[in-house]
Parts: sequence; C-alpha cells; structure tokens
Amino acid sequence: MRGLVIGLAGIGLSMTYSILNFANFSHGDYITSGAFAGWATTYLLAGLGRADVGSLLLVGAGGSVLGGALDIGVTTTPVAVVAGIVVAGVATVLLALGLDRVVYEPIRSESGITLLITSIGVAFALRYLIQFVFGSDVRGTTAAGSIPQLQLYFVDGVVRIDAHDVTLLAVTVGLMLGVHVLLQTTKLGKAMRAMSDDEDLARITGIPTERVVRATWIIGGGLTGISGYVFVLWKGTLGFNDGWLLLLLIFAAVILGGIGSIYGAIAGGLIIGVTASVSVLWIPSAFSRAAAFVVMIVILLVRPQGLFSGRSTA
Amino acid sequence: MSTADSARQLWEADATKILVVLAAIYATYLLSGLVLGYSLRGQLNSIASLTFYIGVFATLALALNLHWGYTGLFNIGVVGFMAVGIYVMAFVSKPLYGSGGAAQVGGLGLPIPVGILAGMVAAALLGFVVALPALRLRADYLAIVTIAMSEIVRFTFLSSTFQQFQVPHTLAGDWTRVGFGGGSGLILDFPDPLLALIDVLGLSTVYDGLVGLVGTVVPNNPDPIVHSLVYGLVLLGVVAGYFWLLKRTGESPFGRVLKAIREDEDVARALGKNTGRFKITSFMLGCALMGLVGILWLMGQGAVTPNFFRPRLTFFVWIALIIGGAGSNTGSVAGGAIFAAVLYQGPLYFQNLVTSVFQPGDAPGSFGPAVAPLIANFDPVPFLLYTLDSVRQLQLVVMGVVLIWLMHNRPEGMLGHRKETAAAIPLVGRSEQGERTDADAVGTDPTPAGDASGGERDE
Amino acid sequence: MSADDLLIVESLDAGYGDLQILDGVDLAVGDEEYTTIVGPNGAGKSTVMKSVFGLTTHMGGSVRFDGGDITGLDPEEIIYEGIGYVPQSDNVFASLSVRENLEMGGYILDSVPEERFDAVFERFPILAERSAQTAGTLSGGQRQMLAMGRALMLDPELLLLDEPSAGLAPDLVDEMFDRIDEINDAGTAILMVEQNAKEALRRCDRGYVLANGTNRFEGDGRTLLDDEEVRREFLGG
Amino acid sequence: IGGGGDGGDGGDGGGDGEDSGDGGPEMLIVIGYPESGIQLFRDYYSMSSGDHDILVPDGLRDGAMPGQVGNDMANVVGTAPAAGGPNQEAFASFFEEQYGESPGVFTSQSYDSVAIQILANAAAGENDGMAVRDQMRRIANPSGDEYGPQNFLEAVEAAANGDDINYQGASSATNFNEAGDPASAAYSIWEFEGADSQSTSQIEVQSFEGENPEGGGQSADSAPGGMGRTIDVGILLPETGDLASVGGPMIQAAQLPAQQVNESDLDLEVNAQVEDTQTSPSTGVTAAESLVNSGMPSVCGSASSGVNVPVSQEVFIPNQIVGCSPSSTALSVTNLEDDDFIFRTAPSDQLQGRVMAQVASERLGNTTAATLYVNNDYGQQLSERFTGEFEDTFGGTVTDQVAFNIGESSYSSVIETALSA
Amino acid sequence: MSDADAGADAQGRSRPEVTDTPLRVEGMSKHFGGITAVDGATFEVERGTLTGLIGPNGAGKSTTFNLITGMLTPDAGTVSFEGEDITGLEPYEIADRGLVRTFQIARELQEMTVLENMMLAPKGQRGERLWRSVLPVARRDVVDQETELLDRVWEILEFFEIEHLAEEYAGNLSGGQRKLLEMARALLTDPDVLLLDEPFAGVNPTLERRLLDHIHELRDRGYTFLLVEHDMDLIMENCRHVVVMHQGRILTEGTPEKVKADEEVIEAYLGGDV
Ligand SMILES: Nc1ncnc2c1ncn2[C@@H]1O[C@H](COP(=O)(O)OP(=O)(O)OP(=O)(O)O)[C@@H](O)[C@H]1O
Ligand SMILES: Nc1ncnc2c1ncn2[C@@H]1O[C@H](COP(=O)(O)OP(=O)(O)OP(=O)(O)O)[C@@H](O)[C@H]1O
Ligand SMILES: [Mg+2]
Ligand SMILES: [Mg+2]
Repeated sequence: MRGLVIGLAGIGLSMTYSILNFANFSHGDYITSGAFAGWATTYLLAGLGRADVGSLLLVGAGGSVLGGALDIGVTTTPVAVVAGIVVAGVATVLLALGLDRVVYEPIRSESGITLLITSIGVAFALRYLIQFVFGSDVRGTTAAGSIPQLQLYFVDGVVRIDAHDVTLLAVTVGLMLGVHVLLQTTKLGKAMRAMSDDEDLARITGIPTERVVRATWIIGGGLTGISGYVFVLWKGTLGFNDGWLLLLLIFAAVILGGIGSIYGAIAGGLIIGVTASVSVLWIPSAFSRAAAFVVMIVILLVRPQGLFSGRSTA
Repeated sequence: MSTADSARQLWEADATKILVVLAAIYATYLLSGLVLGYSLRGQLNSIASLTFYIGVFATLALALNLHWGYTGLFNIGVVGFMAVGIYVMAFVSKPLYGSGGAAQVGGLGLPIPVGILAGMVAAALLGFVVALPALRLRADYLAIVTIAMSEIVRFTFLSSTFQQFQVPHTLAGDWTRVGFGGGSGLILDFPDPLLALIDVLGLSTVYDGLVGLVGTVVPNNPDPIVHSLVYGLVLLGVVAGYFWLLKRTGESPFGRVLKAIREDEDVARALGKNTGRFKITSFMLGCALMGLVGILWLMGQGAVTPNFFRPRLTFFVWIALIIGGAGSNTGSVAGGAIFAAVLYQGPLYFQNLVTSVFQPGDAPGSFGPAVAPLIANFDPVPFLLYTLDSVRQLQLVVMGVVLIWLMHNRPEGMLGHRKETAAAIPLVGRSEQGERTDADAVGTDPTPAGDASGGERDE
Repeated sequence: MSADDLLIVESLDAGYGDLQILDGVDLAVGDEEYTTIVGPNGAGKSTVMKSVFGLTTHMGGSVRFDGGDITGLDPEEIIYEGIGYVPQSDNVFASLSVRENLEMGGYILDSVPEERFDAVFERFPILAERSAQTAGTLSGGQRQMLAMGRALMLDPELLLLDEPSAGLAPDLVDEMFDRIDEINDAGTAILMVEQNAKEALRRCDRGYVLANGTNRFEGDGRTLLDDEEVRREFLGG
Repeated sequence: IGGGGDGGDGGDGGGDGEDSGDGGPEMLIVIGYPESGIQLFRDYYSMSSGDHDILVPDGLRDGAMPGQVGNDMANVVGTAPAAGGPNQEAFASFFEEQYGESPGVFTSQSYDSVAIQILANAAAGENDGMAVRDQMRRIANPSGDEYGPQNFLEAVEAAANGDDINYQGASSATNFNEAGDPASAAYSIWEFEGADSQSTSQIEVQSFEGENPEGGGQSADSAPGGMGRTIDVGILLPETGDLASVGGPMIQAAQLPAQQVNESDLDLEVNAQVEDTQTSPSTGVTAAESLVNSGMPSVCGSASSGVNVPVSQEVFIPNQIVGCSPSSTALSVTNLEDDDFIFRTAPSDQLQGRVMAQVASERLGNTTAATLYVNNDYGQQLSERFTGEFEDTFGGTVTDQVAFNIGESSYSSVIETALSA
Repeated sequence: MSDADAGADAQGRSRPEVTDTPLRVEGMSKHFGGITAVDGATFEVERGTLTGLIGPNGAGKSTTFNLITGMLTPDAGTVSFEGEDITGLEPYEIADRGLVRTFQIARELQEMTVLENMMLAPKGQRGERLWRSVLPVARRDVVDQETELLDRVWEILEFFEIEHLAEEYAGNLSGGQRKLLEMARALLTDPDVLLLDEPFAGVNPTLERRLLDHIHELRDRGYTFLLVEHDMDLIMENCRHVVVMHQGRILTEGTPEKVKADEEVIEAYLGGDV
C-alpha cells in the first residue's frame, strides 16, 4: 500500500528530475504541504459548525479538534474527503508553481547540483514553516472505528482491508492511468523528454520551454499533493515530518525504476514498498528501511539507469 | 620575488578575512552577553561554546570541501561518517564492562589515541565502500547513495541487533560485553580526553596554572571554564591543521587531478590519470577527517545516541560550505564560523536577548491563538510572542531561505573566489615567469628549467 | 544594406554576461539571399548567430527581421517569425529518436504534415533509414544532417547555419553545400558560418569577414575570395 | 533503593518460551510516547482484533490518545509515577486554580523539584551550586519542621532563616537517598476515559517504600540563609519534540513555586529561566549551557533520561550545578558519577518495571507478554526491567522484546513481530 | 605548399622505421544493439608516420578510437601497443603507456584555466601522490617539477598561439580555441602515438597549416600520429599511409594515391565526381 503512495509521489519527482534535471529534495515537503492543505479542507467541511474555524483550518493543532471526533472517513464524510483530495492537488500545484517562479526560474540555467542544493533550502523553509503554523504534534485524522473493514482469510491468517485501503488503491491507480493517457496522446510527453535532453536546443526549436516546465509542475505537483493526502487518509495520522520521512524511499523508487520513466516510478514504488515490509521476514524490523536503501544502492551499482529506462548514456 | 610577495599578500588577505570575520563574531557575542547580564563566567563559557561550534563546523566544511569543492563528489552522508568515527572510537576506548556503572555496555578499554585512530580508519573504510560506487555514478546519484548510507548507519546503530554482544578481549579468551547501545546510545565513560592529551604533552602544570589563574577572576570552580576554553583552542588548532592539509592538497598536482575529475572525468582518464585512485583517496581522506570531527564533537559530550546523526546535520554542513564558497578553503573556514555563530547559535542568543530586554509575557501555545488577535483586531503582540517562542523552528526556515538566497545571488559563496589555482607553484603570466626563472638561474638554484623542452623527446 | 533586406543587424553589441564579444557588427541578409560569415576562431561568428536568435546578452544596436524589430525577443518567439537555427554543436536531442527530433522541429505547428517528414527524408535519406535510432548514438555527420533536417521542418524564411559542414565527409560536404543551395533556391534565405571558407564564399551571394567581434570585410562572395588581403589573412593563402 | 544496574542480563528475553504455537503473547507492553504512539495504536487496531491486554507506562499517559487514535482504547491499562505525596491534594487544587486544568503526569514532581531548589537556595543564601547541593537533603529529608505546597511561603521563610525544615512534597515525601533518588514512590494505575475525553482516570494508587524511606546521604549541618536577594533557578524541560505534550504542563507546574514567591510579600525574588531541550540531547546540552552562562546554580531538568544523562555529565556535574529531574526515570541516572550534584524527584524505573510486572501478572492475570518499546534508553531499560521482574518474580514469560523507532509512517511490521510468538 | 610538394615530402620522410609498428588492431568489432559500428577491423600504424583514417560519416572511426583507447571495450578482436596486448585495459593505463587521443568534440575542463588544463597533462608527476604533495620535505621535489613543467607548457601554448589565453578559463574559449587546447594538452603527455579525431574541424585554415607543419616536425622526431580527417586534400598532402573505413570494415589501405584511385573508395566515400 505504502508502495502505491511512493509510486504516485514518485511520478512527480521523476518528472521534475528528468525535465528540470535536478533531484528535488523538497519533494517530500510538497507531499506534506498537500496533505496539510487537503486535510485542513476536510476538517473544515466535516467540522463546520462543530468546532471553531481556526482550529479546523490548523488541522486541530495542539489537540484542539480531533479527526476522530469529527468522524472523518471516506464513507462517513465522503464530500469532505473528495474536496480534500482536490484541494490537496490544487494547493500543491499552486505551491509548486509559486516556488518555481520565485526560486527555480531565476536559476533555471544553472547546473542540476545548484538546483539540488537550492531545493534543500526550500525543503527546510517549507517543513519548518509548516511546523510553525501547524505545530509539531502528530494528530490522528480519521475516525478509525467507523471505517468499514473487510476480512480476507489467507493461508497464514487474516488480512484486513478497509475502505481507506480501497480508496488509496482506486485514487493512485486512477491517477497513474490518467497521466499515462495524457502523456501518450499529447505531444507534451515528447516535449518533456526533449527538454530534459537540452533546454537551450528545445528553446531554439520552438518548444515553449516555460510552458512545458509549468505543465511538469502542474502534473507532478498535483500527483504529489494528492499522494500526500491519500497517504494520510490511509495511515490515519498527520505530522509535519511525514513527507520528508518518505522522501528517501521515493528517491529509491525513482532510481530503481529509472529516472524519467513514469512506469518505472510506479514499479519502483511497489518494489520498495514490498521490500520494506517483506524484509521483516528475514531481518530485524529495525532494518526494514535500511533494506529498501540497500536495494536501491545495489540497483545503482548494477544498473544505474534503472530497471525500466531506455535512456541512452551517450 | 614579486610573485612570492603577491602570493603572500593573498594569503595574508585570506587570513585577514578569516580574522575579521571571527573578531566580528566574538565581539557580537561578548556584547550580547553583556546585555544578557552574563557574569564573567557566563561570558567565558559562551565564548568557549561558540569556539567549539566554530571549530566543528569549520572542520566539517573543510572536509566536505575536499569532497565537493575539489573532487566534485556530492556527499550528503556526512553524518554517517561522523557517526562511524565516534562509535568506533567509543567501542575501542570505552572501559571494559563492569556492572554497577551508568553504562549498559563496555568497550575494549584501549587508550584513547588508539580509539581515535580506529574511528578515523573505520570512517575511511566506510568511505572506501561508498567510493566504489562513487567511481561510476553521477553526482546526484552519489548524493542519494551517500544519504541512504548515512541512514543505514543510523539504523544500524539504532538496531537492537548490535545493542550489545560479547567479544573476547584478551588472548586468554575472556569475553566482555560490548556493543553500540541501540537507541539508548552509548555513555562515553572513558577518561577525559583533553586532560589525557594535556598529560601526554606534559602540559599538566601549565594547565593547572591556567586553572589557578582563571580561578583568581572566577573563584568558583574555574576548571570547567578552562577546560572548555582549552578544548575550543584545541579545536581551532585542528581547524588550522585541516586548513593546512587541504591547502597543500589543493595546491598540488594531486589537487589538479581532483579538479579535472570534477570538471570532466573522461578527459582526466584519457590523459592517463587513474581517476579511480584519485577519487578513492580523496574520498577516504575526507571521510577520515569527518570521522575525526565526529569524534572531536562528541568525545567530550558524555553520551552519543544514533539520532544525533540525522541527515539534517549534514545539510547544516552543506550550508556552512556554501556560505563560504565551495572550492575555497578560506571560504570553508569562514563559512563554518559564520554558520555556527549566526545561523546555528545566533537565533537562540537573539531569543534570549529579546526576552531579557523586553521581558515579554507568555507566548500562545499554537499558531491559531497567535494569529487570531492579529486578524481580528490587528494586535500583533501574540503573534510576535509566538514567533519569538518558535525561534528554533524559524531558525531552520531562515537557514533554508539563506541557502536559497545564496544559490541565487552568491553561488560562489560570501567570500567569493572559489577558483584557487591547483598547482604547487603560482601559475602566473609568462613575462613574470621568465623573470622568475632568470632570477632563479642567477641565484643558487641550478634547476635546468629552461631546457626541459629540449629533452622532451629522446627515448 | 537596404531597408527592405530580410534580416538587418545594425551596430550590434552583444556578449555573455558582462563580457562583450561583438562590437558594432553590421550585417544584412536579403530576401532569398545566401550569406556567409567567415573569420578566425573566436572571432564571434557563432556569437552573431546566437545574438540574432536571442541567446546572448544584448548590449546595444538592433536586429530587424522582415521589417519588424526582433531585438531582445525570446527564441520561442523568434521561431514564430520564421527563422530556423542549427547551432554549431549540441544540436540534436540526444535521447529522442531521429523521428522524434524531427517532430520536435515542427513543435509549433498544431500537427506536422507527413509531407514535411518526407521532404526531409528525401534530402537526407540516412535519416529515414535511422528514423527509430536514438539521436545520441548517431555519428557526428549524421547528427549534423539531423539537426539541419529538424530546422527545415518548419520551412523557415531564414535559416541560420553554424558550420554545417564541420565533421562531414568530403562527399557529404559537397552534398551539404548542394543541399544548402537547393534550400536557398527553394526560397529560403541562408545565413551561414563556415570554416570551409573558400567553398562557402564561392557559393554564397554575399560574404562577411569577422574578426575580433567586428566587421573586417564584406562584399559579394567572389570578390572576397579574390581579395589578396582576405586570402592571406583569413583563408590560409 | 539505588544499587544494582543489573537489569536483566542476556538482553533479548526468552524467545525460548514453548507456548502454544498459534497464539502469540497474551498481552503487550507498549513503552513509548504519544508522538509515535498514535500511529502505533492506530496500526494495532487496524490490523488486529484489538482485544489483547495492553499495558503502558507513564510516557503514554495522554488523555488525548484515544481521540487521536480513534478508538476508546478500553483494553489499555497504564501505570505512572503518581502524585502520592502527603501534600498531593494541596498541589492539585493549587494547579487547577492557576491553570484551570487538572495536573498531568510528572507535574507534581516538577513542582517539588523547583520548590526544593528554591528552599535549598534560600537556605544556602547564595546562588552557588555547591552550596545549594549541600542544602538539598537538609531541607527535604527528616528531621525538621514539615512543610508542603500549601504553606510553601512559610517554608521559604523558615529556610531563609536557617531553620531545619522537612519539605513534604506533592509527589512523594521527597526524601532523597544516597543516589539522590526519591526514597519512596507511589504509582497510579490508570486507564483512558475514551475517545471523547481529554483525560485519563486513575484506578488505584500503590505506594512503594525503598529500603530506607527516610532517605540518606550527606548534607550540611547548618544554613546561612538570608533575605533580600534573588534566587536563581533554571528549568530545562521539553517544549517541543517527542515529549512536548508532557512537557508543557510540567513547565507550568515548575513555574508555580517561583510565582508563589514572587507574588508574595516575602523579601525574596525568584528568577526562573526556562529553556527547551526539544527532547534532544544535543539541544539539551546547549540549552543547559545557556542556563549555566546565566549563572543558574541549580536546574529543574531534564525530562527524559536520554537527555538527562548527557546534560548531567557534560554540563551539570563539571560546572558543579545541581540538577534535579522531575521525570527522568532511567536506571542509568542512578549510576552517574555525579559528585552528588544530580537529584531527581521522579522514581527510578527500577520501581516502575516492578509495578508493571505486578499489574500484568496479578491484576491482568497474564502469563505471557511481549514488549514493544521506543528505541531509546527509557524504552530499552524499562522493557528489560519489566522482563526481568515479570519472569523472575512473577514467573511469566516474555515472548519478545521489540524496539520501534520514532517517526515511522507505519508500525505494522513491528506489531506483527511482537504479536507472533 | 602545393600538392606535389607535399606528396614528395610525405614519401621522403621516415623511411628507416618502416617495419616498426607500435599500434596494431586485429579483428576488432563493436556492436551497439543492432548496429555494427566496427566490424572486424584490422590495421597497423607504423612508427613515425602520419597515418590517415578516413571514411564516411558513421563509418566507425570515432568508435575505433574509443575502442583503442579503452573508452569502450571491443566485442571481439585485440588491440596491441608496442607489442603488448592492451585490449580491455582502462583508459588511463593505455594513456599511461603512451597512446593518447583527442576528442572529436573538444572536452575542455571548463572551470580550470588554460594553464591548469595544460599542467594536468604531463605524465609521471610526482605530486600526484598525495603524500608527496602534502609532506613538507617531499613537496620540494614537487615544486621543482612543477616549475619545469610550467616552462614546457608556455612553449607549447606559444606554439599553438593561445598563450594570450593562458589565464582564461577554458570554458570561455571559442570552439576552435578549444580544439587547439585539446591538441596542445594531448602533446604534453609525451605520447608515442597520438590519435587525433578531426583536430582541424573548425580550425581556421591559416592556423591549420601551422599545426600541420608542427605535426610533421613532431613526426620527424619520432612521434606517430593516427589522424581522422574528412578533408581529402589534407589527407593526400600529409599522410603517407591511409586507412579507409566503411560501415565498420576496413575497405582498403595504402598510399594516398592508391586509395584515391580505388573504385570502391570513390564510390563509398569520395563521391562520384572526384
Ligand atoms: N558562453 C560564453 N561565455 C563567455 N565567453 C564566450 C562564450 N562563448 C564564447 N565566448 C567567447 O566569445 C568569443 C567568440 O566566440 P564564438 O564562439 O562566437 O567564436 P567563433 O567565431 O564562432 O569561433 P569558432 O570558429 O572557433 O567557432 C571567444 O573569445 C569565446 O572565448
Ligand atoms: N553508443 C552508441 N550506441 C549506438 N550506436 C552507436 C553508438 N556510438 C556510435 N554508434 C553508431 O556507430 C556508427 C559509427 O559511429 P562513429 O561515431 O564511430 O562514426 P565516425 O566514423 O566517427 O563518423 P563521423 O565522421 O561522422 O564522426 C554510427 O552509425 C553510429 O550511429
Ligand atoms: Mg563558432
Ligand atoms: Mg567521429
């Protein structure tokens, strides 16, 4: 499940990585931003009239409102959840475009490393601004009790699947297909690849590079924000560090799948997710994150271009 | 002659730069200590702790400069090497396990210098393991590998698997309980390293004299003040040592090859340079230096826990390096100092200053109550109080913004001049060069510089 | 230089960042005219081309095209004016296939008619053969042809060519010059930089010799070719 | 009580239990903080039937937990050092009056810590660590006139007069033993009140007395005392980080005695300076240094043992400053070579481990348990202490001790490990 | 210099070492996916000659260079240098043995000055050992050697007429200037055999002539050159031996006259009209 989130968020990272040519270390905090924006909306819609607007907008900072008390869940407050998803996407798109305008555009022509370092600065600023506004405590966001559950019996026990697992699955798969269709049927996809090759040349060829960049942020940012929202919906808690803690796993997934490859990011996400949970069978659980990183490092050594990428190295 | 002179001038200018920066920093701190009403003891202590952080960040920035500024190796796993340094050092030098002490596990009980050496070697070896992929990977991939590696290191020290185990500690086959302590970390219960060092150097009497001297102005227990001041000085000594080492490294054919690797590795290979060897050497050297900083930083802190080594700390070092300017050793030192004083320690001082000058009331507990009055009736006080109270978070926001600003406006660093010449001699204009060789020929040095071209080809 | 020339560059100063390279360069390309710039390495020839295309720092003077002022426009906008550009190096999208490179050449069209591809493939048959190959793996000469093909996708009014024959085999050099002649004959004006100076001057209508960022000589191609001074200084005798 | 740090050799408990193959342990011991506890309990409830007995210690005593977890957590029982002191009510009503809330975990210990420091400082008559240290036991241990929070101001006056007093705290009788730990302690057994409540309810309080409830250790014979001065005391507690939720009320409680003095017409001022440890050792050390720089002779702090040990070792002990932690309970603090500068008003986990084992076995009637502990020295040591007591004293079996790290986005795999046999 | 002169010249030189062949390529092949870039190429380069390697675009010339210098590993075949099999060695090992190449697309070290670029090249620099560069006494040797090198560097820079750019960053050079730097740098490694990949593409004719003179001069001193070049006139004037590649294979080799007259070559390469 977490693999799907990683995959979805990974698409955004993969796109900016290949087109703008830099590893965006603030990507994790875009996820967090999307999650907070979306959840503020959900809280607001679910709790309007039941608690004061300020606490709702701050997603119950300081324990002022509890998600459980608002009975939030995809079946109990479907409108609030759907609105949350939409706002999470839109807000992250706006954030991504805004930051691009202010931060990245002026140094677009610099090397990837310059941009990477800059993105570390963005990550710091974003993360701790979120903490400044929303507080540092972890909050429970959904009403765990009222989510319908399905019990599936497997050979070795019961697997419980609840409505939020299903939502996560539906949203991520739906969006992945959507992006696939979008890039296949428009020339945007090729323009993006052309740009990732050589931006100057793209400009003199008449590709409206700034528009392609914007499209990249819009698609990538939207997916990222939504992935943040459904991630929180699925795990049921929200904290200012969520995205950052996911970031390295996302990088692992993107590299595993091959930078720039959308399907690679998805598959990479699933592999990383599975590695992290299955590895527990053989190694102490304290190492499950480490196991995912080891897989990534091994891939980088054996097949640096990733599993799914046909990019040339010439 | 003139070249030597101008070189000296440049060096002096560098030194002046560093000194001016340091002087300004110290003056500001003393001044704010005055405002805060610190006693002499407080002032001395605050100077000592400032010196400590300047020392560690400057050394870290220097070591990182070797990786990134010289060789173009994008290492964002600095904390991993620091962690290995101090952990291995503790493993080797902690006293043997004995029940009843605060420590849950023991070490091998070897002398501290052995531990320090072991820590550096271990960090270098980890560097070697990481450098193997570094030979083949692009900068950004290496970045991700190194940061993942640093997390793996942290998880390893966190894991209960290595929390404690038995190792034989004598040839007779006695077993002793050792380990890395898992999440609770290690209590560093070896003898005080500074005093040990002073002892070895035979400076105990000098030290005691110093304590006595300080005792005349700070009558009450002067020892810790002297101790931390002297430790700060030792760290500055280490900074000077690193600086010298890296300057030598950079201004040499070795450094030139590193620079070439940074620019285009294929070219260096086509010119017959075994770039792998250079990269590994440079990487391992930097890692050993980072391991040493890990040791110096935590050796005297009494305890070490794995979560000290979160990636955030690595980024601090990066900010320090970038403030100073990658590629420049002077810059690295100045950057480390500025970072430590302004961004790392500064906000707390600022908070204390404002608090003590204005004596503000209690801050609201969260953002909501803080902005509500601002929006409702333009009352900014709660918001300002909340802001002041959140200095530790905002400090990181500020660091982020500073980093962005630097990348936009001064990517070469505050002090500029990242382009230090990579040669053991100054590479200067032809005419001056001619003069110089002439002068040499006239002088005592009979180097047949002139006919090198004649012997160009005689096999 | 007359007012109704297609491209008019007037006392152009330009460079990179703070560094000024061009110092009052004047030049003109008439409708359907074939113009060549020659000059020593580092003279600023490529810089002139880049300046026309809005890729340098503008410091003074003007560039007019087809009666309108295009000084300071972005490359994306200049493409719409009807100028195509083949840079001296790095002139193909290395990770796109040959066909995709050509598609990108026609990016600003809503849809690229198949005839455009055919026309390019006809001029450069090797491209048709390799249409699925990744451009990054083409040989130097193949790339040069692909780059030219890409610029032709839009059937521009004016084509800027920076050393199109560099790296080409002799038969291809001739071929390339022939193709350029053809393109020119078909109504596209050419502004070309060449180190293969004699051949270029032989074929062009008008020639400029650039040195140290300023005009040194100009005139019709033959005249320059026969000029003693030009020959000695710039054409290697 | 002091003494042996031998809490359960052999580390990883008995994986050797030959219990029924299918069942897994009957109960879980979860040691951690709300910060990651919310996620952990959410995962627990979503992946299991949710009917194991679960026992948690003080770290998870946060009334908001059920609301945040979205479950009533009715299967969870907790233990925590209680305000079992003779004057606990006086403090509780006082706290409620001031802040309009009932006092939380470790608030009474915080109050006592600062109160004792003020008294010792008043008796010492100077802001000097060594002098304060020497007065600590004199004002806290028998003999002397007894005072408590209700007549704290009189106590201060008496102390400043150089009288021999015996402060009887809110948390315990606050008699220090040789190691500077409380000589006796009380534990409450509590449970959550459900998702709609913000508090927990206490089921029972159990008192434990150490070997020598009167306390012991050296102290001064007389006190200079003196009026007309300012008493400095530092407060070093977490406002942010893992322990933020516990730290807030603790800081409030710690500021109370100072306020009492400052609002009275006593000819004494108390200057209480608060610093935040962020629950991080390195920040803790920096913050402690800044307290030292401002000349604080004694400090109430720090909260968790992971911070307290380095802060004590690096700052308090070498600078000869009294540290008196209201909530650091780890065994290692007892064993510090502290030159008698380190005290605490919170009881050592030596005791809590035992209480938990007793609750698990006698009250809940379980014979097998697994522990899930936060990976720091608090979790690690308490888990081991519990295991030792549960197996040795109560004849139970601990199937597994599983560590978890703070800040993971999912704890299902560690829960899985703990729940499987 | 007229064609006739050059021809005579070329034949007149370097007789004594005819049999000595430092570089020998045998049955070398390289495939990229479905494309065969080099297909069983076999040829030799004689000591002290200027050998031309010509062929249509995409014939496999640059790939051959990459294979010889270890930048790529051949799928089949061997490369031997001075009698020793160097197939599959690392590029630096090959360069170290005295077989050095230039790149078709100049690869300068942008943020290093021209001088630094040049100083990088020479072999056997003592200071490339870290300890020698760092340790106080050992460093004295290093400084001495650097002083010597610097003089040599200046000479070569002057020869290539780029001494005025000595302190310029290589990234600021024009296309042609970069080529010059590239060649100058390669010469500094003191190679026995120098592989030049289209060194004159983009070089002004006047300078080209001077460079050629210099190449001849060096060749007379015993250097050996393998030169990829498309300019037939240049090849005819300057090379004594020419290897023609076509579609990865060696089509023919021999004297310029012979090659020029070869039907196949005319068809494959020179175009019908030559
Ligand atoms: N990006 C750049 N930044 C700074 N200076 C540059 C840049 N590009 C070129 N130059 C400088 O501008 C001058 C002119 O360069 P330009 O590329 O226009 O020469 P050119 O005439 O095309 O030469 P060539 O025939 O060698 O290609 C050269 O001195 C070069 O060093
Ligand atoms: N990495 C690669 N992957 C796939 N094909 C390649 C690769 N490198 C070269 N080729 C192909 O191999 C053939 C030979 O290329 P090479 O660069 O050696 O030609 P060349 O003789 O140097 O041509 P030119 O004179 O145009 O530079 C070409 O068809 C090219 O497309
Ligand atoms: Mg040019
Ligand atoms: Mg080639």
